[in-house]
Amino acid sequence: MTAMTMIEAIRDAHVVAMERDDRVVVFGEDVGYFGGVFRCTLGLQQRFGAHRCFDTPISEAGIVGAAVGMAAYGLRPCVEIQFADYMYPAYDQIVSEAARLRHRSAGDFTAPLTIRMPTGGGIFGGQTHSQSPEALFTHVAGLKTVVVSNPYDAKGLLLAAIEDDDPVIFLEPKRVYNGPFDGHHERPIVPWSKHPLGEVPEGHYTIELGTARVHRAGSDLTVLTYGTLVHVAQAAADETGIDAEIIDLRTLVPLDLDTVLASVIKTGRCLVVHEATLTSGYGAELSATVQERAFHHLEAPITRVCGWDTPYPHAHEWAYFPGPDRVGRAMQALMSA
Amino acid sequence: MTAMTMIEAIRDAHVVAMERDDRVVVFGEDVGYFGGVFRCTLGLQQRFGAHRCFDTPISEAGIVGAAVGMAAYGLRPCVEIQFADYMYPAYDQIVSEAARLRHRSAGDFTAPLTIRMPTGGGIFGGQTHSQSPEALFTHVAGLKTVVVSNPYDAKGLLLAAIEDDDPVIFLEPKRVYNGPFDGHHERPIVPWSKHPLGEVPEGHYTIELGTARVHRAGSDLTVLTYGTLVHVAQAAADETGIDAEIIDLRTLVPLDLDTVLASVIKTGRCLVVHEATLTSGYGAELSATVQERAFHHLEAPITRVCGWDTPYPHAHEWAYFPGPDRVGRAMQALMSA
Amino acid sequence: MRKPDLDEKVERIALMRKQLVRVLDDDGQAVGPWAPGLTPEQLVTGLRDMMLVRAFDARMLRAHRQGKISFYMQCLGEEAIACAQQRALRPGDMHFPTYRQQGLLIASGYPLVEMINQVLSNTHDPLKGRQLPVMYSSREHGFFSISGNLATQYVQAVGWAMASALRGGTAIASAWIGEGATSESDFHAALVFASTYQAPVILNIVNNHWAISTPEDFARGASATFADRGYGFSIPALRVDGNDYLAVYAVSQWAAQRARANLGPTMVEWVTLRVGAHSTSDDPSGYRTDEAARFPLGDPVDRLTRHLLVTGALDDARQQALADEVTRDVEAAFQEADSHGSVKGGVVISPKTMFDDVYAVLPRHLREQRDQVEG
Amino acid sequence: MRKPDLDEKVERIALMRKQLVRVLDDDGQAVGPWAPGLTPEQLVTGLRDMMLVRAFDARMLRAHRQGKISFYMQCLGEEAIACAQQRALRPGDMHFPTYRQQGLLIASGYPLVEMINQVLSNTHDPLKGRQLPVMYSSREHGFFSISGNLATQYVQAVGWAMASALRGGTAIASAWIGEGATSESDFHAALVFASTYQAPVILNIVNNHWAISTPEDFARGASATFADRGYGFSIPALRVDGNDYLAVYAVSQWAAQRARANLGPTMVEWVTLRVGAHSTSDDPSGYRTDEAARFPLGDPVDRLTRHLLVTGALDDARQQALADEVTRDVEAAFQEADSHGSVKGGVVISPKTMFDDVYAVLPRHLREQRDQVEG
Ligand SMILES: Cc1ncc(C[n+]2csc(CCOP(=O)(O)OP(=O)(O)O)c2C)c(N)n1
Ligand SMILES: Cc1ncc(C[n+]2csc(CCOP(=O)(O)OP(=O)(O)O)c2C)c(N)n1
Ligand SMILES: [Mg+2]
Ligand SMILES: [Mg+2]
Repeated sequence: MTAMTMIEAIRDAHVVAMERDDRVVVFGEDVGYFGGVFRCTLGLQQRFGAHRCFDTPISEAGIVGAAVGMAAYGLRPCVEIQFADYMYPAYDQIVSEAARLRHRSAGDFTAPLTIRMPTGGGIFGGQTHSQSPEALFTHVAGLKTVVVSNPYDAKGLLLAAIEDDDPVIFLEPKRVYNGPFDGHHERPIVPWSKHPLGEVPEGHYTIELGTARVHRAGSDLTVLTYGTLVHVAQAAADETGIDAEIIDLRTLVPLDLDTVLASVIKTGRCLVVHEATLTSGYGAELSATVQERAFHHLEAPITRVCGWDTPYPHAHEWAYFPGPDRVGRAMQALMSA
Repeated sequence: MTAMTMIEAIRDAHVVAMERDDRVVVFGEDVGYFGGVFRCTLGLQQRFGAHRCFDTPISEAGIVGAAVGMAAYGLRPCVEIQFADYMYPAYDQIVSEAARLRHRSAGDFTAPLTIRMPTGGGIFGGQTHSQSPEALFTHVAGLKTVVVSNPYDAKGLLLAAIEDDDPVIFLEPKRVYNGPFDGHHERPIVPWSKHPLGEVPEGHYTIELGTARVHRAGSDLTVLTYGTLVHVAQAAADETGIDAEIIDLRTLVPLDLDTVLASVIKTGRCLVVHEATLTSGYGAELSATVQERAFHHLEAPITRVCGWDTPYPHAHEWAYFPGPDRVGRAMQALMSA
Repeated sequence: MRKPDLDEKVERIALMRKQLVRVLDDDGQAVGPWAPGLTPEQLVTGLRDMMLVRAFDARMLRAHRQGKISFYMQCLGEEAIACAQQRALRPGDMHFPTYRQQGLLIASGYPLVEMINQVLSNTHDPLKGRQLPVMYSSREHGFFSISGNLATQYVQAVGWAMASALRGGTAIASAWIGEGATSESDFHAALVFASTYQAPVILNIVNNHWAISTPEDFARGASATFADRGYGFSIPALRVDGNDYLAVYAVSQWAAQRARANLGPTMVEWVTLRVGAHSTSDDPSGYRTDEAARFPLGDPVDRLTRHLLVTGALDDARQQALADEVTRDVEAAFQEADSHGSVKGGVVISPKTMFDDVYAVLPRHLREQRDQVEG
Repeated sequence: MRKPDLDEKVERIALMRKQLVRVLDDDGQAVGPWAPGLTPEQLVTGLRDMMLVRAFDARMLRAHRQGKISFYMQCLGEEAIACAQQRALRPGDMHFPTYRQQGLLIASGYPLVEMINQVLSNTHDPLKGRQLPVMYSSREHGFFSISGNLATQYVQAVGWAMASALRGGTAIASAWIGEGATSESDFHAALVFASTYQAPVILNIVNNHWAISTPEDFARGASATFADRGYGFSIPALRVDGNDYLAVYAVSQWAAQRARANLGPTMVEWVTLRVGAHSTSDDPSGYRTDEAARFPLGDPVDRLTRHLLVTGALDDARQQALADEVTRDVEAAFQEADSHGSVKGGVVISPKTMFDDVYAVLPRHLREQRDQVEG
């Protein structure tokens, strides 16, 4: 075990994957020589050569399109989109191509590729460095969608994603790259080295896609969340004294429905929390699904605490971000509903 | 009043809009000389000239990108994407540009444009001529999303969309272009000329965006739906004898929540029906919202009947399409839940 | 027109993008430095490939008129391009085609009956009824799964070629696009990547002068040719008579040799004409008059036939035998495929199979959905 | 280098895309047919514009070091391009800039204090705190709202120009892009539309040799120049010394005249160097050595100063006065803006305003959300 930031854990996953399987290639904008603007691929080009890790022109469509072709050839590309906000030019290649290739060719061609991208706000990045577009992927059959919240999971899930035979969207909330940010932006950041989930095993291990993690056991209510908001929910629970069971979904599609339902049936109350825009966010799917399957166990309406239906504003970042106060108030409201 | 198909009604709306306002320009692939592959713009170039209605290169990004620039100049572009399945190359321009321009410039620049596209299956079009991507728009703040189900609404809503100061996504389920298709694909198609909603007023009228239409009043349960599925739901109600209140939402964002909630509170049961893929479809948002606001009025879980989470298959079109049998069975199940 | 060395500087090849590479002259003779020197047998094989494609298309159109299939796309008049390039490349190379390159599959020896199974969406359809007719896929025959979304395959081909190069392979990729679809964004991504990484790929542009109802001008803009696009990236670009089997063969071979010799991408604009409608859903009478009759490049099948007759490689009897043979082959394949049902006839494989292959392993939510489907 | 007629055939302009248009020679003299013949006052104004931009950037970087702002992007070394083009175009024309064209706004006389209000996201920010610093917008000053998504503005500019032409207007559009972002798909869409509709637009490519850590080679590929891209669409394309105020002015004027005379689009590759870091979030020491010192094109401010000194339009005293003046102007503007608060200092407008302008009229769901926000 070594204490690692999430950036180091992601880098380490790359190293392990590239050493085990020479079909793994890594590329993206500023990913090669420099090692990525968030330094997640630092040293890979120097270690594995420019034919395994390289820079690309600024063309997200080209990055994913070329990766689809490489994957069809038999490689296992793991590519980086510099910010999730810049994935839109690649959306056609993701939705119409990577997601559908196996199905439309009846297994004749497949697209085992991983598309990593930093998501979420909290760094004063404004509307084009803060988005959480997970719902735009969960609606697309054929994609798996992963959101990580800590170094331990990040390494195990990234290795699982690269080894997976399907295209995996791998979302990295950049606000937790360096520590378990709990939404208290006014306080100094706690580094991962002070957190148990910052302890990362050396070498190879995977976390099965489609398995959630009970981040905090509890009996009052269930919080369904992922990414940065896992830590925010924990702060809200601690601060309100509400005994919340916090489930870190980790994989949104496929969803670990057993873990979700077991918890909601136990607590009878369910709060859904994410940073993305509320309307048609992934929280809507969670709410609809839980309601369909646990209706008679619900003691109160399922509540969503999400980003507002506006672009992510630069100056009003903390009014937009669903922080521990808002989440805590929602917990209290849910307990008295 | 004149009996019109939905194609004729859409064409008529273009004529009225272009006559009233010379800032309205119409373009897209095969839209000019030929009048569109579904003939919705037939005759416009001949009538208004090639500077008002013209063909474009095959570039959806170019079509929408140029339209954003034209709208910023002060025009009112109304553009056609040949099939909704081909909107992905334009998605960045829609999401990052059209939707955000007013907000990011604090009203300095705006993008009043309408983006029309045929949606939905039922014509054996396979996976790239059958999609219903509405949820990919409803998640995006700044867009309005309209889905039409009949000629009368189509004309009034298209005129409202073109006159609207915000970007409007205007979805036209192609299966109801020529008649109120109720999912009984084995029966001959009923033409719009035999349906009251095929009666279209001459000249100018608008239907306010954000207003739903009670397609069929009823007291047993509420069906929330739009587009082709309005007619399918009606068939299912007729055939099961269940007194369903069928709400044709018409505008998904902004949603006519008053009409929706009044109905669900009245009936206590809610069925959500759409053709798009279930997971993270717009039905999830409807279910989550209704559940949040009418929880204590619900006598049974809200049920969704939607397209499966697969690409739209060519040969198994009718096993995929949520037809009157599936909808009817869901109604019956909901009544006995 | 002159034939440049494989490694000739792109600037020296520049002007060729405005001219037209041609081998078969008006008298049916093979002339000039591009004449590929094919044997008479190879040429007869080429002719047979094209005749088979034409007979296949004709039979499918008949099936459409008979109501046996809902949709079809023919390549009438464009047969030489795909047929000759297939023969000029090697097994192991991968084509990334559009819906108008059935010639690639047929000239590769892919079974006609499999193609028709796909077109009928019957119980033997290799794509299990999932795709619109003509959207074939065959890895084994070097034919990448066709997408309904234009141009996406162009950059994928470049990626595939990069992968081959990265792995030290000798296989090359061949990307296909219609002139209309060159306006799409992925065309640009492909050129950027091909130019930057010097990928071993042939960048084919089939200029058949029409994109549904839209003349080629809308995609070409002010340029004189589509080959100009390649030149803007210093990708050697030729413009070739696409109705001349020998020219197509020679230029494809030259481009493939360049790719295999690590000399990078080559762009080729194949000049031809879409003689028929865009698809069976299209009626061109609304936007064009009958140009086919006066098209200067002639009919590729006639032109190769003439060459073979003139050079004595073919006589009337052999020609008739070939014609009978391809008709027979197509008909036999059609009868066999037809016996496996069709979507029009309501005989398809179980709808439960639509849930397969969405993922490598069926996840829970799809299992639950599948359980709700009968059959 | 020769100056072609406005309507000269693109083929005849072709080779100029490989050369470099230049006016200021090494001795500070304006030479050749491109010399724009500006008056001494115009030249001093141009120098002052550039000095103001430079002083502005320097002050903002200082504010960043002081912790007053979270982010900034300078254009050090590239000042001539935006400043000269702004002066060469007319009010009513519309620029579609990137984040590195602050020179356009400053040379247009847009108030510095408004710019700083935006950078501070304070209570007077014209963009109401919604955008990252430097993402200005001013319709009135012909400056289109900057997007964080690269290249989207390029095709929008073409659309705006098409609209102007359709309406019979005389205003033209000017599209801006960095050389790295030319790889993006929207660059292609812009060229296709500009070429097909012959839109009255200037297609600027600012080749400052770097895209964050990536050298220009990755975007350029095998081409000799970025101007080659335009030539692939038969769009006249020039390559110009972007650090030469006179050359920038002359070529911008020429391109604008072509557009206004309905002669269509012009592409210009401006050759320059990004002297500083990509942004305040970037540290170039990880990927490049200090090139600024040995960059052959020199410093645009120095070069114009030298010209003015050599020609006697400026003396040392006037130069010093200008320097004092711009520093004073910037400082005054900064003090004024700073008095209106900043996001770093926690003084911004009401967060409830974030719900405005999502739509023209606030819809119900946003009203409800707004009611949940304090402040
Ligand atoms: C992204 C996308 N946009 C639009 C279409 C609709 N469409 C199908 S074929 C076609 C014309 C293509 O013309 P061209 O590229 O010249 O090929 P050809 O049909 O002539 O072989 C169009 C517009 C599509 N399939 N995909
Ligand atoms: C679509 C998109 N992809 C990636 C980025 C991230 N990004 C911002 S600036 C930049 C480099 C741009 O380089 P260039 O176009 O040369 O402009 P310069 O910074 O040199 O002025 C990148 C990759 C972005 N903003 N948008
Ligand atoms: Mg064509
Ligand atoms: Mg640059």
